[in-house]
Amino acid sequence: MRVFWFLLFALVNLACLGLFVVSPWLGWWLPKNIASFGQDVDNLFYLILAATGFFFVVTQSVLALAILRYGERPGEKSRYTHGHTGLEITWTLIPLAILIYLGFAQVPTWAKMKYINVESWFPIRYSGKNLQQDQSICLVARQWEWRLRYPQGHIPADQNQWAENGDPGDLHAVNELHVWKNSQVRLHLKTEDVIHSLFLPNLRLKQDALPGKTMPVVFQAIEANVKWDPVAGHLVPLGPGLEWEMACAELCGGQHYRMRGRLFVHESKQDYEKWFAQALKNQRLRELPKQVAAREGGNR
Amino acid sequence: MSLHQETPHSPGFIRKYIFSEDHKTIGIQFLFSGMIFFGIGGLLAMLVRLQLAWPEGNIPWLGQWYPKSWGGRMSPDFYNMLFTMHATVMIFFVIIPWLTGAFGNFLIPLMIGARDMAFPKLNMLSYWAMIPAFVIIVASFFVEGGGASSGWTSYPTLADASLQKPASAAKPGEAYSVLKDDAYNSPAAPGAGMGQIFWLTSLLLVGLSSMMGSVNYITTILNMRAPGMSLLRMPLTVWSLFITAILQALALPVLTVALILQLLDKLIATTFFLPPGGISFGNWHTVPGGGMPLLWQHLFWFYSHPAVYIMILPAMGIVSDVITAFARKPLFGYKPMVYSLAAIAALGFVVWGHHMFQSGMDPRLGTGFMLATILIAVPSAIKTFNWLATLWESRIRYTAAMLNALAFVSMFVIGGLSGIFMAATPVDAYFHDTYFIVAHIHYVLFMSSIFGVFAGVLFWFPKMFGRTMHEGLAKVHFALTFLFGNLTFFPMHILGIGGHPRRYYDPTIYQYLEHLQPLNQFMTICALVLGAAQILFLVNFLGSLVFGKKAGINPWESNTLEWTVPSPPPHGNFPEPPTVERGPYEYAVEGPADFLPQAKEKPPEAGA
Amino acid sequence: MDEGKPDNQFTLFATAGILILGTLMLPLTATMSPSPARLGIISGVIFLQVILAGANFMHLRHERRSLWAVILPTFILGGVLLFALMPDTILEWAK
Amino acid sequence: MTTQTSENLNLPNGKLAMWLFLATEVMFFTGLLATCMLLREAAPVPGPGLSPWPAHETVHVQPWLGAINTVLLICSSLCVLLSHRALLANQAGKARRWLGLTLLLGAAFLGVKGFEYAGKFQLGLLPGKIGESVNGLSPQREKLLQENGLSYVRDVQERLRALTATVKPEDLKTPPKEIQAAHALLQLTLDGKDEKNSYLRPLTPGQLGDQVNRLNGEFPSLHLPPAIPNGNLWASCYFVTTGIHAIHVFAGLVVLLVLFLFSLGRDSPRLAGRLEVAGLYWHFVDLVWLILYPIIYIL
Repeated sequence: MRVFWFLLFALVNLACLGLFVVSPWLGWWLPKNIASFGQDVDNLFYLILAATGFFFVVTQSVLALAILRYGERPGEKSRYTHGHTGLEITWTLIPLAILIYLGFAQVPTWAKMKYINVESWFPIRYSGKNLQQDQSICLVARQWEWRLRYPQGHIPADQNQWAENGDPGDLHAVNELHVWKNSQVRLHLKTEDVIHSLFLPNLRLKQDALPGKTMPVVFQAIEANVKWDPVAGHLVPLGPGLEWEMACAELCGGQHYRMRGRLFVHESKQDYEKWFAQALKNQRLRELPKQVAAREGGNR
Repeated sequence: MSLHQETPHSPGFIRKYIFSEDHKTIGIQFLFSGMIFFGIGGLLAMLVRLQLAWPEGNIPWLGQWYPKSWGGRMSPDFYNMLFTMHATVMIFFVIIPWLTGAFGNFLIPLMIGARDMAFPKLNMLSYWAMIPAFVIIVASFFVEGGGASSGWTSYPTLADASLQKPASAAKPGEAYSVLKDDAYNSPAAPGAGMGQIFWLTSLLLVGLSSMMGSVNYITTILNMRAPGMSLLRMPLTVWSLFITAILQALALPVLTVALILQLLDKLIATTFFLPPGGISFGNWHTVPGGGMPLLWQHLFWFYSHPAVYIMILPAMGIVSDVITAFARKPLFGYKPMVYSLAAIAALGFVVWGHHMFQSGMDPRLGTGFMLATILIAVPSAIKTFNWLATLWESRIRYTAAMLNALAFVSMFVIGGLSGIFMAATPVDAYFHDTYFIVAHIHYVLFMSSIFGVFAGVLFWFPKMFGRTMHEGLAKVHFALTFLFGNLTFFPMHILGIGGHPRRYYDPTIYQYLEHLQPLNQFMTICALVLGAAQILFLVNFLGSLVFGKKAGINPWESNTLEWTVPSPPPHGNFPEPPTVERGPYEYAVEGPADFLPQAKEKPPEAGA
Repeated sequence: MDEGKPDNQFTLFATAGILILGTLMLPLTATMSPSPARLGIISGVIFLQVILAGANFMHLRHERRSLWAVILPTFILGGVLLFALMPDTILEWAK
Repeated sequence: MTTQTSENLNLPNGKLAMWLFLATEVMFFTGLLATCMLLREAAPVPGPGLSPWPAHETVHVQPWLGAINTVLLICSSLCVLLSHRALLANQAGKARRWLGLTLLLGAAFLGVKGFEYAGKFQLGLLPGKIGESVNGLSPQREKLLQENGLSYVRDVQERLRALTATVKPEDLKTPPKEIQAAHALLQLTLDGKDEKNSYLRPLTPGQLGDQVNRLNGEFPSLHLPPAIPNGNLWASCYFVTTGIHAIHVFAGLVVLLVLFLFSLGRDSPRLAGRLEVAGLYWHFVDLVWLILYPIIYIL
């Protein structure tokens, strides 16, 4: 039975390890990264994966080997020992060093993602960063959709004021987030009802929207997936499988799973502007009958 | 007070088995009620898995049971209720009652050589406070709107919003405008109405029970130890339960505050978790609030993070005792083990923010919480290395209890290591609320804690009932659980890496998740087998109560004090207080027997 | 019980102290407008009162030192909780 | 009480357990008070120059009531202490008298509390029921709160109508000043449809709130429902903190009452131990009040 238990422990853990090895080849892996800080995030992931993978292999092998080698034998006793101070210190200090390194390695990327600037490493100090900004978008989550508002001219004069009240000339959209390649985007993330969480897997981005607050979200997409077709007058995908999605990651009620949005990264600012003009025109056409009706309806 | 228990103590059936003040009976009561809820929680999990694997399919025989209006498939709100209640039941009604309620009650007095708990009546009350909690949580499935469906974390404002009439809409004579027919329905979700109120009430009662239990445990351990049983001679099980009790005593009140505030928000329209501008669901608006939704998360995790350790530390203690007993070797590094338990507990208090990295919490705070969290891996690593070192050069007896304990070590490694991904703030931005965290929590709470529980039950079953469980059946159960547990939960890591969000009713509507669906189906099939395998344990447990082989006083040749009294121990445990002479892990010693019990041997047998 | 002899003089002194401090707060509200200084004074008064009440009524003056092991962690944890809640409530990163 | 060995703490079980329970209570009240204080600090400023937290006069908080309660509780604590000391000195009758006095003082504390609560209920100063529309909100927010604001307007209108209705039509030329003011304000709230003498642009709820608060200051006898920025949050904090404390006081009273009844029966050293433990709890409740009183009544 000893060998059976060894095999059970060894093979199951080997299978676990194997799954991590084969998954990338089967496509069960991180979705394509298109964020400027995405590579950093992925690298940190691989760094932790390497460290944890090493300790996984070491500990599980020792355990499996112990199961195999140290079965009960008649007339033999275990080694009588209560511990070893040197060993204890070693296996305290080595993980400690590795973990502290892992911890501090995260700090710059985190600062980059959350729109803060690291001033010094120890003690860690941050300061608000004056972001070079190309685009400002207001994203209001509600049960169960994403409502987006794009300002004319890409950046409003007073961002907070605009995020709160909006302008009459804003372009409204539902579930469709449009940015252009390499533009520094700042989202003003809000919610009307419950907590939602903006999750863009390709951008390695997640941020909860808190009721009563406006969360700043910054990102830069470094790859495009649509271009403007001037002949047809609409967007066309740049290739198959380049559908980038937007999900809600915080339980927000019954249809939580259906808060599916899409991310369109235009090839260039010009493309984006063409799309913007077209969309704004369509919006005005849609709104016109409503405005007329409102005017003729008289006092309220 | 005479210490000799000469008077025959024969209370009636009710006093002996139902309103018992005996710590052993209370422990067994916790064990049994936990088992019932383990069944309920498991069934809920099976339904969750079925939905995930075939989100659009009509599952033939299941479909007929659903209401007609659902059209033969589960409704999304019902699905939300399933995973909410699965987590709630498993955490608050299975693992915590099992680990602290069952093992804590049964083992603490026996292992420290006390006649009973410090406060037997309080102990009885701590179980009887659970009974209304059980009733209420079960009843909540059947109230209007169904059980709570806001996740076991119950974040406002999803859980918090209730249908209150706007301020001053009440007519002058009307005391409470909220007390209307539709008052408790929530605009956010059906389950966030009455179901949520039941949920909150039930958890308040669980908290009350845990508070009484923990005060009792700490007092007992500090004050009732047998002569010679110094703190550093206590078995690790007692140490871990001691530290768990401290965690509970200090963290639980904060959860109680949060629960009370949310309950009041729902009942009398206070506005603690409602943002200043109020919120609106379509045409329906709340009153202006002034509170903060984020505050709930802080208060909740201030308890619920330490609660994660409450749910694993006792298992660590149990496993340490089981491993030493069957490895026939002293525990490697007793003091480091104790100190690392304490370190985990102490650090556990200052890391709750790692659940909130993406919640809108100040990201500067996030860095602090990240560093503290990552440090927790150090004592966890120390524990793992010490277990491995204990096994090294030992002589292992492959009993079912030992195998479960070994599985604990193996699985705790996986659960611990995967935690580091979530502790790292940037990586967590991707992994937060994906299946990676689901994998992590199941490796820690199911694959570790439950294996610890199995090990403990197998190990102390003889002491509890005077019979041993069937070894063969237990081993088959172990092999199946270990294999299919891994097959079920390990692929969840891969789902998480693929970006599969948790709590999704139907992931297939996302293109980037479509190719992961086969994995989901594979996991569901394994989960069904895993669930079925637990029936073996139940059969073994119940069967062994009646047909099990009779066990002697010390069937495992173990050292600790509980193995010096008859199985099951009589009322009052020890005929006279034992005197403790040495630490609990004196195995592989010189002499004919390879173990040296803690207690001083009684004079008559001294010559033997 | 190993507490010291009941000390009636200290008891009366402590009670009177708490009562005087408590009533002193009334004119304080009437005269001072809200300011950090007032907050400081009030916190100081609370602190003094709590110390007096703890030392006298709850016998902490006579009690064994080991009891502090029970109480001290709660103070530390309470401080941690308060400190960690502050950035989100008062400092407001998002603005 | 079994303290068995020298390894153990030299504290009786009951006392140790009570201290542990008090440790959980410290955490409980820390969480509760921290929540309320931080929410108060974080409360949004309703307008330029306005205080985010309602003034004592606005919400009818009377510091002197709190002061009376402080005195009552401190004295009751003293009584428990003296009762315990009398028991230790084997003066059962004296102990009983002190204990009885404690009960009376505690009950008086609850009485004062009840008086305060009754006032709040009368004035409708209850969570979720306070008009809270104020100027300084963005139009978006104002719109969001429209329903709530309008119901506040209705409330004020109702009260104004009731006030002006008491005046007979022939007296309308020379009514008291406050009725004139009320009548004028009523007109300002009406839109063109209801009445003849009205404005086409009625006051927004926020503006009305300002007017009401001004009028209340000028003529306190009008008793118009005031607009209180963050009033609901204030009411939530007030009732939860003082309410939970009052429940603790009540529980303490029950325990002391049981001990009092015990003391009528027989006198034993066990009673002294129990009274000490119960006293610890009572002193703790007292101590919480010492912190609560400044937070609610002074700050």
